[in-house]
Amino acid sequence: MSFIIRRIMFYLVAFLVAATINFLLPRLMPGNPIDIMFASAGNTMPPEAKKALAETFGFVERPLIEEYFIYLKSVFTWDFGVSIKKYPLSVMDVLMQALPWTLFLAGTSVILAFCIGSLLGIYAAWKRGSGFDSVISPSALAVQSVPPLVIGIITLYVFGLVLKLLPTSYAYDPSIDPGFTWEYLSSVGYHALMPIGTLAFVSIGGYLITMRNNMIGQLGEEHVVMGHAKGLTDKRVRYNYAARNALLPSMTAFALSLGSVLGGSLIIEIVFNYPGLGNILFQGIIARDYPLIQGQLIIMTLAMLTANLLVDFIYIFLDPRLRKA
Amino acid sequence: MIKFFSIVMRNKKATAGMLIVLAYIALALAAPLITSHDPAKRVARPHQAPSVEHVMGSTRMGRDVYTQFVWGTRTSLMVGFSAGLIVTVIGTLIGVTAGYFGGVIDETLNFITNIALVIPQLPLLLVLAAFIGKSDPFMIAVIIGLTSWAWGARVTRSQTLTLRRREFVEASEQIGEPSRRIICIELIPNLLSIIGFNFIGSVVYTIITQATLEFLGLGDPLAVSWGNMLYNAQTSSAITVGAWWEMFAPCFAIVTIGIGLSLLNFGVDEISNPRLRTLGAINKAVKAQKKFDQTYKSAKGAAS
Amino acid sequence: MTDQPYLEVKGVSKTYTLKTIFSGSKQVKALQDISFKLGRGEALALVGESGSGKSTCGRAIAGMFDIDAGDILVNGKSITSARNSKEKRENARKVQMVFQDPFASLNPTHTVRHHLARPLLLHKRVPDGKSLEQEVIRTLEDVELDPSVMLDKYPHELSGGQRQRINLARALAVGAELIIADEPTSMLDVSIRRSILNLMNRLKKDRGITFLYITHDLATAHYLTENTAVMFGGRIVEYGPSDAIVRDPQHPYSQLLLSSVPNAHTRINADFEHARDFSKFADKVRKETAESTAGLKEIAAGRYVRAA
Amino acid sequence: EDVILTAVPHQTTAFAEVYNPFNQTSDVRSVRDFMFEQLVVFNRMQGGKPEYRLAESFDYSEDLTSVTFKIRDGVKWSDGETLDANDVYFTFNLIKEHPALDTRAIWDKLDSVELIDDHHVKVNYKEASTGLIFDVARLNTVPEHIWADVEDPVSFTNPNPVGSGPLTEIRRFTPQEYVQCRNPHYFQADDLDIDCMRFPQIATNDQTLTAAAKGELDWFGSFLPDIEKTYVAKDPENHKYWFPGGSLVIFNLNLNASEEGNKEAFNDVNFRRAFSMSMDRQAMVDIAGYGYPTINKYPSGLGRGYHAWNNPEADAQYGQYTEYNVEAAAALLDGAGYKDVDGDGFLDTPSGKPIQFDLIVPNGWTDWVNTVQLAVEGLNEAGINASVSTPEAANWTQQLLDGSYQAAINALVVGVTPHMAFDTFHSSKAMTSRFSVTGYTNERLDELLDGFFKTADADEQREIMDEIQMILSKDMPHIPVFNNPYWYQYNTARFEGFFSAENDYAVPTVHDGNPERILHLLSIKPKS
Amino acid sequence: MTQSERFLDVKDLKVDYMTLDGPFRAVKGVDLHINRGEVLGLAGESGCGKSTIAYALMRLHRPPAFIAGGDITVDGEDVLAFDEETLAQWRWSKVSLVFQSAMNALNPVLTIFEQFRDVYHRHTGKSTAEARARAVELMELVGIDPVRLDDYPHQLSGGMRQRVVLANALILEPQMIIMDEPTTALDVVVQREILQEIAGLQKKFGFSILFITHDLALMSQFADRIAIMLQGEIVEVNSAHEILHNPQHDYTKKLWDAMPSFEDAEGVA
Ligand SMILES: Nc1ncnc2c1ncn2[C@@H]1O[C@H](COP(=O)(O)OP(=O)(O)OP(=O)(O)O)[C@@H](O)[C@H]1O
Ligand SMILES: Nc1ncnc2c1ncn2[C@@H]1O[C@H](COP(=O)(O)OP(=O)(O)OP(=O)(O)O)[C@@H](O)[C@H]1O
Ligand SMILES: [Mg+2]
Ligand SMILES: [Mg+2]
Repeated sequence: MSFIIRRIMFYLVAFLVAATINFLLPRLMPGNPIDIMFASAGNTMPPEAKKALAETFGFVERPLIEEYFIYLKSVFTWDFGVSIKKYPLSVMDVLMQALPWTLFLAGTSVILAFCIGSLLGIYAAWKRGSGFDSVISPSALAVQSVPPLVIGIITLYVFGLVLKLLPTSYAYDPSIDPGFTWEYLSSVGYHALMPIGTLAFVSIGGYLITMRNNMIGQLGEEHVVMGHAKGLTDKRVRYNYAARNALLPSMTAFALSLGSVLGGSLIIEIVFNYPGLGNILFQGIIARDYPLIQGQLIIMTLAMLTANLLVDFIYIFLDPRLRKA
Repeated sequence: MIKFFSIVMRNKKATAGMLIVLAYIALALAAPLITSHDPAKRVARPHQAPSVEHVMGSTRMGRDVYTQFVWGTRTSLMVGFSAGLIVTVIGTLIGVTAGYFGGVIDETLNFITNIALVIPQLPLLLVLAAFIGKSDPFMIAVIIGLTSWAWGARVTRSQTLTLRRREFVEASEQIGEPSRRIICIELIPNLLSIIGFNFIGSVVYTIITQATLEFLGLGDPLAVSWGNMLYNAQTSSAITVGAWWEMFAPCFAIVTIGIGLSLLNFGVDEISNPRLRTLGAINKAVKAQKKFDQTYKSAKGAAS
Repeated sequence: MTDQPYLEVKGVSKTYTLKTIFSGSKQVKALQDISFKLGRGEALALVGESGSGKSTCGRAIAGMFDIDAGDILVNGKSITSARNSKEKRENARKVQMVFQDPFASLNPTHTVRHHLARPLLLHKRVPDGKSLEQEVIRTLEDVELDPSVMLDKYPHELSGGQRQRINLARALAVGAELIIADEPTSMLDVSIRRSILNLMNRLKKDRGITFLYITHDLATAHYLTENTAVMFGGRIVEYGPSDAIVRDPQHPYSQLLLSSVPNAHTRINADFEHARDFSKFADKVRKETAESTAGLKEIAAGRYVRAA
Repeated sequence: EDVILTAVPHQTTAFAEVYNPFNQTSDVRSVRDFMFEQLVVFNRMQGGKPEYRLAESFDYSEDLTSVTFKIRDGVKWSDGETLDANDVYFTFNLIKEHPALDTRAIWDKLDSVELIDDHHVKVNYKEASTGLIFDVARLNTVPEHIWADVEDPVSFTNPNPVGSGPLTEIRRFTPQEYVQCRNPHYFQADDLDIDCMRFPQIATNDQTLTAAAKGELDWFGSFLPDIEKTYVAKDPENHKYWFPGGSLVIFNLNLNASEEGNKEAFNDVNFRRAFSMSMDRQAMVDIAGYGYPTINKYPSGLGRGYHAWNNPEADAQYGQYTEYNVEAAAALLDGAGYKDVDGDGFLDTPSGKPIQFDLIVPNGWTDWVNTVQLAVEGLNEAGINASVSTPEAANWTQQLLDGSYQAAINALVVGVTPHMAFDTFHSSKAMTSRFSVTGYTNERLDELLDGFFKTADADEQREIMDEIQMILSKDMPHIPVFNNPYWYQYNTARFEGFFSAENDYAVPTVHDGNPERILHLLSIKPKS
Repeated sequence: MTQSERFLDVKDLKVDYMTLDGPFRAVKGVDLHINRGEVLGLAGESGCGKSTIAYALMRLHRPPAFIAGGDITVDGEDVLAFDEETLAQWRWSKVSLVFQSAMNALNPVLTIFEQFRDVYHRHTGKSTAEARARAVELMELVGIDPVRLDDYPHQLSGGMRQRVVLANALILEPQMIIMDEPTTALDVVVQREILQEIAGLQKKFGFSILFITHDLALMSQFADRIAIMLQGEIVEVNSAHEILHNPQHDYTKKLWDAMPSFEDAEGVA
């Protein structure tokens, strides 16, 4: 079996397994979504109406296996049913509304973090042992071990509430109509500044450290010394000889975090009231919106798998050794 | 143990990290001795600023922040270390087994690991924590432990694979050592730094994640923990009403323990990874070379 | 040669399948129909170009993987015939491997004592703890190391030569009767190579240990072994008494190999054209040897050559 | 220049367009009342005074088994069509056909609806009631000429809403904000001084506070910590709030508790009284509730909002049991034979069984969790072995409903009269909803509760209510602690005419579920 | 021998490695010279400091190594006095280096041609087409089909890679090539092929070679003069013939002794 076929098999099975876990999770846990829906509202909804509603949401008593197949079918037809929280909107509608924001927010910040972190890492390794290195590397580490939550709260407080420099909420100024106008786009950028900054900030450290360590490894390699011996400029040796090779392991981390992008910004979205998937998921969890949670986990898993696929291809692209056996 | 400390002391970062971690461990152990209040009881007026009586002030509910901070250390360390232990044990077991036996066992375990890696972690944790309901700190530790081993397993596996190709493993097989012994006696000691790395990393991750879950209100609100301190500070809008100390204490705690553990890890990595080990020497050598170049040039300049 | 050879390799083949990214799989024929015999207390050298399957052959005999075809008999018994784990262990005991890299073959986290005590314990060659200690000391003395300073040292505290001696000692501790030495000196400093070779030679002569000596170096092969097999591309191209092969190689590849061994007394030919010619010639020999499928032919008593 | 009022009736992470007034979960919470009006609003602050909306009046039949609504003349839908009794009739039948739309389950108690003529609809009850009208009149009438063609009214999103309320036109809609503007054909246009309402998306209390402190919100209701400091102080002239008492917070002791000792204790009125006396209600209000709730020391749980109904006799006889007094509680228990038999430091029942229970409170309902913690402090002090347990809200509901809980904090929805809250003790209601889970029944009480709406005579009702209060005060089947606040804050920088403690005309909240908010909207005027 | 004939002149070179316990002197004051067109062999056992010298000559030593003293003169120029840019320009155009293992000396992610081109660009500034022409010329010179230029290193065999490195070292026609165990990883047949190639090229272009190996036999086949190194010091320098036939230092004798030759045979006839 060739590598590609094996990988594809892996992705398929992984997807199925994830989908199955997804299916079982809510069913194994206590709590009925319809009850939750009205529990906090203090609403006096009678059992009849609840039952009628339950049927609308597809909560019909059926044998588990039958339900499983219906579920599988829905997964493969991209029909996750109706959201409970956002009824009567379909899960897909709800998710698609939030998806672009999360992609934008988390995607931008991951890419930013990766670029900045890697560049700093390359430089720290190049100047290893120097003042720059011995300040930046432990700091990177420190930043990496601070929860995004704390940084989020602090930035929100400092820049949003005390200095009042940046908006503390929304993806854009609500009074502006979305469209391809400068006003709208700049507002989107302005509102994304703080969440993106925070998200990028917390993950720079990881990339920096990985890159630095890989790079230090590479710098000891003979082809790098040969690059120097050939009289190439430092820049060329640094990037084309050392960093290019050191990048490979970092790429894995990068692609994997691209994969977890859809869930990774959850905390930040909540803190900054950003209308992304994470926020939706959290609300969904609180409201026991099973269809929504399931749809979302599936999409996240899929993103993760796609990212893995991406890693495979990036590797093949960046490392000629893998192109042919 | 003594050896470990002496290794750690060789590296400034590791030493700093070690000191922080030890300080927290001491705090956790001495909690009953160094606090005089009940962390879960009202002992002051709401939102009292730090004073002699309440060195870190009081919470909105009138609890002593300092006492909560100290007792929270217990919870956080307990959660962190137990989850770290679970993660490390599972990860090491799976990683070593897969790496050592290879073949179908490896394919199977590796497959499971890869699946565990692609299932989004934080969301899964959130869902589990929410669904399990009353998620006291220990429960959270178990959930995190059971869902976060994959990364460690993968790293351990790849390291085992490298080790497995080392001839001393083959030599042990040759003399007829049983697999169990090869794994425990020959392989594991060589994996200690990776295992340690995995353990400390998991502890940091767990402490952060637990705090996050609790902050989101998915923990047990009765537990005295840093995450709940954050949560309570958040629900009482402590910062907005000017009671910064209620928010500051847990933030400070989480950040410093995180930094402490990471520094320790970083330092241990520098020590155990030969490529990183010599960084101090490198810096000195660079300086020495610069000095030589200068004297050389000035000597030549003077000569010509 | 005694009547019953200690080791008999009969038509052994091994093919590795490499998995590739895009296309299907690729097959490497590491061993093709290898046969030879080796008497007790004798030594056989496996020489040949890099990648010709020497190590694979050694590992096959050490039972480190299953062969695709053929049979390997140790002391007249097939190594695959073991029915239970006890027999298997007994088989494994008799054949031990000493690896090329003396550092990598010792566990950096354990002392010399551990490395020697384990095999002794495993094969129950000691009745109690005290005699274990004595046995460990004896083994160390066998390889000419001073037990009083060696026992509690870690591998990184030893020199390359000392490490390689420990490796040999371990094989002895197990009770090996056949030692497969895969380039045991190639990682050692030149000045200590000789002493390891001498040690092996003594073990062979005094203890009757059988050696399969895998090497690049024809001179050391000649020094240590009675017989030499020249390998190319997974096959034996020539087999016979070491001396005869060194003095009068028959197969073109053997000739090429021998003519390439650096000789301090002849200056290298610095003629550019000559270099090109040699290269062309070497390519030709390699190509022809690779393409040929002929079997071994006995051309003199105990001398076999494959038709070119 | 339009007059735009900014309000936050609901916290959400994103708006999605749903203008179906029967939808209970939509994030667009300005559909009911503002887009679709009700027949009659009963003003709770005015003792249930009817405020006629789409109906101009209603009349009971002699035997109180049917009521006839006269629909206001000249009301038009926002598309210019006439609204008349046909639409009302249509709507009643619509929710009959689709029980999922009948969110107040009125068709359980209705027999039929008759269309008398274009202006009259007659609703026939299954049995006599003067209370059912509170639910029936809340019907949000929808236009027949539109809804008759809707295939599935349950999942209908009503994308182009045609309504009867003051604000029917959606001028702008984004997930982060929408603006709902004037109905060109509004029947009460003269009283409406607001052109549009703007609804910004806000997800948390914190964000509400941020926006409110900046003065961006005119009418909202949210828990704001230390409101004087965080909100009022930002603009003391204009930033104001008023927290009238709302739903009744109580402790439920399960009279059918599975643990023998607990059951014995809970069924002993002395124990319940001691429990009540261990409640530091003031601390609960001040600390757990930031001073916002209204303390409830009525032994019957009546609450200050219904003080007009109060029976002073009940206070005089049983008032002592709602005073915080741990020593008295301990003494009471001691006198009733509660002793620490097993030496665990806590009291056991007179028959020697251990008392030990968790007070369950939904996780995340912070003020309640804190309340329960305070309750436990008092109980422990009185020698009662109680502790806190915080299951998920769903689990909490579940435990209440299946009776597996021992003791719980709970809240009772209050209605136009105190009857609604007290009616949870009606034996027919036992264990049917999470509000009626104590397991206490009393035949006399049933009679009284039934009789209350069988009469339209105020004096008679008053008498009934007096006796109800006496029974509940004496037996104390639940332990009231405070009334949750109605969350209501406002900003007078741009508008005036807000309801307030001085101008307490009606329940002032902007939240969906408060029918009186229409009255409030009509009274708000831009500042001149 | 006149001064001008000396292409490379090293005086009292000291190279230290900084360790955590302070500096460790790996090269302890070495004096060495190579004449124009001469092959100097440097032999000695593993760890005696051969590579350290090789790197130091081109100032390629990297921390923790540092030059602690001495003089290096190449073609009359003081190498230790160069500034960074001059040094970079000087490297490869005057002196190039063939590494211990060609396997690792080529950048795995660049094609063979790209590795020719970047050095050619850097030093001559000439166009890609010219670089191509030069690369083709060199590939032919070392006997590899120029179509392999667009391959990646891993697609070539070990011997081919070693030749590519050699070709690379020749690209700027340097006057000296330092070869640090250029054939250690190869089998004897390939080793001989490469060595003859080098010898041929050296004869053709007349550059000097510093040839490092621990194989004395190999060295005496090829070097004009041989220096024997022991623990950071040069213990004996002499013509190849003298070293072979008349070794002076004990250590040199021991080295010869350590190599069994065919004459040593004790095997059974
Ligand atoms: N585990 C393996 N998987 C796939 N191919 C292998 C494996 N081991 C060896 N080979 C291949 O089998 C062939 C013979 O390898 P072997 O190691 O036996 O050669 P060798 O003669 O010992 O070479 P050297 O002198 O370099 O040690 C080579 O082409 C090698 O690439
Ligand atoms: N990075 C380093 N840090 C400390 N010491 C080093 C370092 N690199 C080399 N050394 C020491 O410097 C000495 C000389 O090393 P060098 O690599 O020059 O030896 P060599 O003669 O080239 O050996 P080989 O034949 O194995 O290549 C050795 O003793 C070695 O231990
Ligand atoms: Mg080999
Ligand atoms: Mg070297």
